[in-house]
Amino acid sequence: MEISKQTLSRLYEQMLLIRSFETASEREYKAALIGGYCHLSSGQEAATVGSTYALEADDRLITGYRCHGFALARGVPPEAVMAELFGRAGGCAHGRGGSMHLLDVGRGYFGGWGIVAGQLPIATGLALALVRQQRRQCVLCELGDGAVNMGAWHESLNLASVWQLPVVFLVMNNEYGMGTSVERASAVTDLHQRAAAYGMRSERIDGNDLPAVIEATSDLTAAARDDRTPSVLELVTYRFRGHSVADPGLSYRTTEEIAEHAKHDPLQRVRATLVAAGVSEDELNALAAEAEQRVLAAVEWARADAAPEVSELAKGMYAPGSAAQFAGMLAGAPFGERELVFAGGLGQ
Amino acid sequence: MEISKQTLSRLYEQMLLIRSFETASEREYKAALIGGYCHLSSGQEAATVGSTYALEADDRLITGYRCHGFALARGVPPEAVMAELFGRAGGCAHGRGGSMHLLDVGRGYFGGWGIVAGQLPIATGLALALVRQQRRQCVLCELGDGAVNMGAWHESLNLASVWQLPVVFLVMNNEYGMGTSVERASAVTDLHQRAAAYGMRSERIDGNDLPAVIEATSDLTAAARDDRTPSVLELVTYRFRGHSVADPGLSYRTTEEIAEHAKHDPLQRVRATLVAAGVSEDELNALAAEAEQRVLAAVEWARADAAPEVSELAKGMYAPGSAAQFAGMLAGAPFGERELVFAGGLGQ
Amino acid sequence: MSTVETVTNEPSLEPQATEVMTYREALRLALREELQRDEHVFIMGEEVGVFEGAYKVTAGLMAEFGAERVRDTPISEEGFVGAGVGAAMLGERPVVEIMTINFLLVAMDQVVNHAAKIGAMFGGQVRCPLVIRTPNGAGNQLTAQHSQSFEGWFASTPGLKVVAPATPADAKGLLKSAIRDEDPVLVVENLAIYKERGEVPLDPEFLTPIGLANVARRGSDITLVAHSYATVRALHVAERLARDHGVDAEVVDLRSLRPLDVDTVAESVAKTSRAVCIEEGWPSYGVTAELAARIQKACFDYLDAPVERVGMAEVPLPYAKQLELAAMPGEDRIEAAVLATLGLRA
Amino acid sequence: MSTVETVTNEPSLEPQATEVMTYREALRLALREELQRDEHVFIMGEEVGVFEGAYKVTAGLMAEFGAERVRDTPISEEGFVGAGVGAAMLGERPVVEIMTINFLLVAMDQVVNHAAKIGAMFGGQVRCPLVIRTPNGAGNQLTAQHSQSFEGWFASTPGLKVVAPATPADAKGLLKSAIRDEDPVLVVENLAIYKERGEVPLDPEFLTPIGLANVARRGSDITLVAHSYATVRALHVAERLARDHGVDAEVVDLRSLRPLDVDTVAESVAKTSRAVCIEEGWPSYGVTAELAARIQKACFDYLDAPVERVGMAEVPLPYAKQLELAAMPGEDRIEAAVLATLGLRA
Ligand SMILES: Cc1ncc(C[n+]2csc(CCOP(=O)(O)OP(=O)(O)O)c2C)c(N)n1
Ligand SMILES: Cc1ncc(C[n+]2csc(CCOP(=O)(O)OP(=O)(O)O)c2C)c(N)n1
Ligand SMILES: [Mg+2]
Ligand SMILES: [Mg+2]
Repeated sequence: MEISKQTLSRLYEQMLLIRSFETASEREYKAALIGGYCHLSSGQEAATVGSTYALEADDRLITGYRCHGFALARGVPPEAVMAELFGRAGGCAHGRGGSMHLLDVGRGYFGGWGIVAGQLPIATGLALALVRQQRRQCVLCELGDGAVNMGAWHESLNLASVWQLPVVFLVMNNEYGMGTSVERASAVTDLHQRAAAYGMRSERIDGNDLPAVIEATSDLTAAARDDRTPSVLELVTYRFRGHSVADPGLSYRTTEEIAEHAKHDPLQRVRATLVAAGVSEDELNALAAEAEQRVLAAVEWARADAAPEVSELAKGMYAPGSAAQFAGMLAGAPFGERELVFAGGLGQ
Repeated sequence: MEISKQTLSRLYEQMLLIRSFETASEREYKAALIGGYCHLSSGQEAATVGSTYALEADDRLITGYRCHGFALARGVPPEAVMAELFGRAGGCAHGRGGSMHLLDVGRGYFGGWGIVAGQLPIATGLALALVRQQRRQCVLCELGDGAVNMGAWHESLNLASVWQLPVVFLVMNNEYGMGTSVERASAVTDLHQRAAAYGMRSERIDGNDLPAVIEATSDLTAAARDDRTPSVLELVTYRFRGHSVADPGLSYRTTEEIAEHAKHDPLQRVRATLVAAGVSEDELNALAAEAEQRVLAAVEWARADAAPEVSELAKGMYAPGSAAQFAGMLAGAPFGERELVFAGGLGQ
Repeated sequence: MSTVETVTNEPSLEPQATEVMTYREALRLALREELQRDEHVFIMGEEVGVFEGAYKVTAGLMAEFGAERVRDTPISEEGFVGAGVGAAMLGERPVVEIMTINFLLVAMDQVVNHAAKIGAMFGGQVRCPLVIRTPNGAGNQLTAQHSQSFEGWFASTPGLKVVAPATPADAKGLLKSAIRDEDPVLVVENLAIYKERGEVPLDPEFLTPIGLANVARRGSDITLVAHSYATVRALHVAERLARDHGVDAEVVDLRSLRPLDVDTVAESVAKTSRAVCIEEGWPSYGVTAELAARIQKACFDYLDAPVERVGMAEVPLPYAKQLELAAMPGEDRIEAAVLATLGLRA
Repeated sequence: MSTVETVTNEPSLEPQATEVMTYREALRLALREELQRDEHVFIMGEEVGVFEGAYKVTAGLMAEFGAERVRDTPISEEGFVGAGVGAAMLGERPVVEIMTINFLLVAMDQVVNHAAKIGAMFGGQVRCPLVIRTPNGAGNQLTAQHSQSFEGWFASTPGLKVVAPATPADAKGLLKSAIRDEDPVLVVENLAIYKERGEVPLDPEFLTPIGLANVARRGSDITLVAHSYATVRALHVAERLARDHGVDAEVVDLRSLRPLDVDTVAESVAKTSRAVCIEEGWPSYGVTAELAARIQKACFDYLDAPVERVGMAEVPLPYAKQLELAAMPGEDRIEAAVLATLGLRA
């Protein structure tokens, strides 16, 4: 696919932003400013940015827990993402979700989810709602190579196919689910082939080839929008870091393997293309520096942002109109309802 | 496959027995001597008898809830099956299981199960145990065409393939899961093709063709035993009665459709083969009368058999050695432990 | 008396008009009214359309509203409950039928780890107005895998709401409230009540509020607390107690398990000083455990006897009829518990 | 002090010999001893082999026993829990690891509708000696989908047994008892206790009996009832109470939730006349509900105050550290509940 220099340059900026963001996340996690599980996507930038680029503004995106990159690619400000990782009130999930549960409904991003494959049935439901509402839009649903072995994969793909739902299942095949390689987990290792069991269109491509990712995603999302054709797109990529920041990522793969993959760093590939297209090294270095600045600013913003109020512990749990329903729980109610649902939680 | 006249005749007897048994079950259900759900397999006799015939004595069989036929084909005495349907102490599950939960461990029949596809993961576990115990045996796991859309199907087939487990998944495709036709439920209607998603061997054949069923099952069970090759065998058949006795079976299919299928009644087909092989109509009629007598005797036996003692309500729930573990539950314990686990339940 | 199928929602209806119908018909009426009222409402589940529902609750609705609004699904509870979650997040109002509560176990993760989390986990930025309807209960020799009552598990999950109507009127009123609620609501129906009859308001705006228990029978000697079919049993037992023992029992029908209306329960027990809690499921770690815990706390100074509990015998339900009967929380067992709590003999 | 890896099962071992090790090491020791003792024992789960366990409980075991006995699985909890059920039915002794209890929801049907039913549903003709090990708990900002404690649901299921060790010694003793038990047993571990240290008997025949609570601290003023990590909290609070308020609290560590040793709890409360029940999960319809219900029944004439409960705030657990801390049943909240139950002020 022919991608203009301008576009390529803009996507390169996004990739740089993600790489810098992940590097900063790891640093801040180790400094204990970020907690919980923290799954980085360094190495997967081309797949992330390219697939998200193919979406229209009103398309919906839903992902698993390795989602910083997708949120950033979808345009969520790095401040809002970093603030979420810091557990701040200004985080894109108001400090409730953390690294795994980013969200930006306004940008059509329906969340990061933490149960492997749990987002797949939900994705079919989003697609079903689009159909019911007669919108010409589609859903892009990210999942990992490990997730394809969950029952939810099977039920969701069958439903999407039987009902002809506009959803593209994007398998980020980074070769491992935690420490388990695809060969040890899946009977058929060309994962996209499983789509045939549902008569579903599918493709497998090099996920580190940015133009190829854009082209394939554009094709499949267009088919979803125009003909309600669901599909599977397998992007073969690699994660440079461990499964999460807590995992050194070395017990199940060799340093040689990682080094070999680092040679094909998707950032370097795009950079080479831009150089070939006449962009100067200086300009490119400036972009990298800018991305880093952007992330540093986001870290500063997050650091300065307020912590959520403890009085709002139950914020959002039930819809505001629910307070009356809980009136009867006062007598003898343990901590939960009495102090939380009433003292501020529901009202906000 | 060449089946001897003797064998064919014996299998025909089994098919007659099953048909008579199901007819009697329906009658006794309507007379309120059988309760609960009662799923008949009339029309599926060739598939049932042929696949079970291909098993060796030490192979293991596990099925869903439509299991009268499989129990009988595996040699469970009709008395024990009918007594189970009558909820008698002499039933093959001691009156605890009823129609859906027949069992005969001695004959390698590991149960009738009622949650759609719930038996599939268990089947892989039986096969895994065979492997761990270095037995050259296999597991035959029956399921319906509706069951192939459950997540458990996917997880089980992938596991069986990744671990090379000796299990044959026998899909009884009787065209409907309750009132839902295969076309409305499954994106790919040649269900066996889904096996390809796991690199698994598979076949689809006419399940009403007794010799073909025996041949295919023999091939696949042999591959399972000898090479630990798991597989899927889809037997296309039809159920003449409703989903269960409570369902007239007419709201989702026409009487014409049923009549058309009745023309290809597997019993008639085998009978025709036997006639062609020189067996006289009189002999065949005698076999049918015998089967009916056999079932009538089973009904009488079941009717006369004792009801389980209420004092043994909790029989088998926990292993006999467990009584001491429950000693502390006496004080303040509700009905459950105090009256049941102790008063007879555990000891038996 | 006309059947429910003939009900029309003409504005001329008296707001007080009622009709005697079954619990099943009341549920159908609620579904029909809500399908008519709001085009975002749709039904999804196994056999809800062509087959007209395994228990016929949705009979006639596909014919009336079409296969898009009354949507048959493959056997894939996890898949279509999750599809309900996703559709609800985009503003639809899915009403998912699970054939019986036993099958909700395969969809547990979508209900508890997903639907229940959406409000809080994303800081209130997106809601999940999903309804799941499903019957609990036993009594038809359906055996161990098909005779369970898991509603307490869902009631223990913050983020969910759980209602369990015991009468046709509440079946209509609570299902309608659930469909209009902004949060995920589990509506627990019951196999044995489907055929029970009662007066049902015909007003399409008739709603039973979520979170409000109902004093189904006034009395002064003892309080019976129950939900779902156990309420029906409790009311029968109350009549027997009045007739045979001169005991005047109050019956509180919880109607809602989360939120739980402890106030109404406590007020009753403060008056009667004695309570027996009844449920269809196993009492250990069950609904009646929570009730006893709340009552002993709220009414500590009023109780003249420990709170008693009656439920299913703690066994996987056996098939044989006598065994099943012995295991179920029948009226004799309830009556015996009441008399014991009152210090009377049977 | 040697590490657990150096322990050998030589017959020369003093039966009384103990060693200080972590809860995690004690579990590993139990697994190792049982793998050595019985060739039918095998381990199965995600990342238990090459990765050495998400929480490193199985570290070193694949190297020692091979990939057949310490078997990595695809991410398919329903599939491999079910495989454990089937293998157990044929006489194997599978020990299935579920990475955390949150993921057991996708395998719920295999545990509750299958494993739990086998004994009774087939009249005792086949058994299912399956062990499922999994940690519950919160406290590491793992957020709403990863911070839960569902053990009460399993404890409410007839046919299952549920144990929840709070100390390294019981971690060893209960896991070994579970593996040797003929019935399906859920062993609830806890993320926060994995690193706690304690004396562990080295005798390979050391077993903690299932169904027996332990009085972890003797006291006379009030009884704290807990299991799993809540026991650790309760013991800390008991020390604070003694130091700061002169209150002498007894702590009963349940160890087993099904069977539940009500006798030991009741005996303690009959002595102290007051009880506070503590759990890591949500109290509504939770473990402490059952405890309060049992205690009020068993000790009605002894109680000087209502049984109090402390648990997780009833919200899907939020990520931000202060919110998480506020939600958890911390020592301050437990202490406050104890003082209130005693009629004292903090
Ligand atoms: C149902 C479930 N089981 C287990 C886990 C624990 N877990 C979290 S991520 C993960 C690996 C997933 O691998 P993959 O799908 O390849 O995604 P990746 O991490 O490579 O992006 C596992 C096992 C979980 N979150 N949910
Ligand atoms: C998980 C689950 N969902 C729903 C049901 C209710 N149910 C029982 S049988 C059945 C249809 C199964 O059809 P199929 O697999 O084709 O088997 P058949 O009845 O045709 O033999 C359904 C939906 C169930 N038992 N388990
Ligand atoms: Mg991966
Ligand atoms: Mg079928």
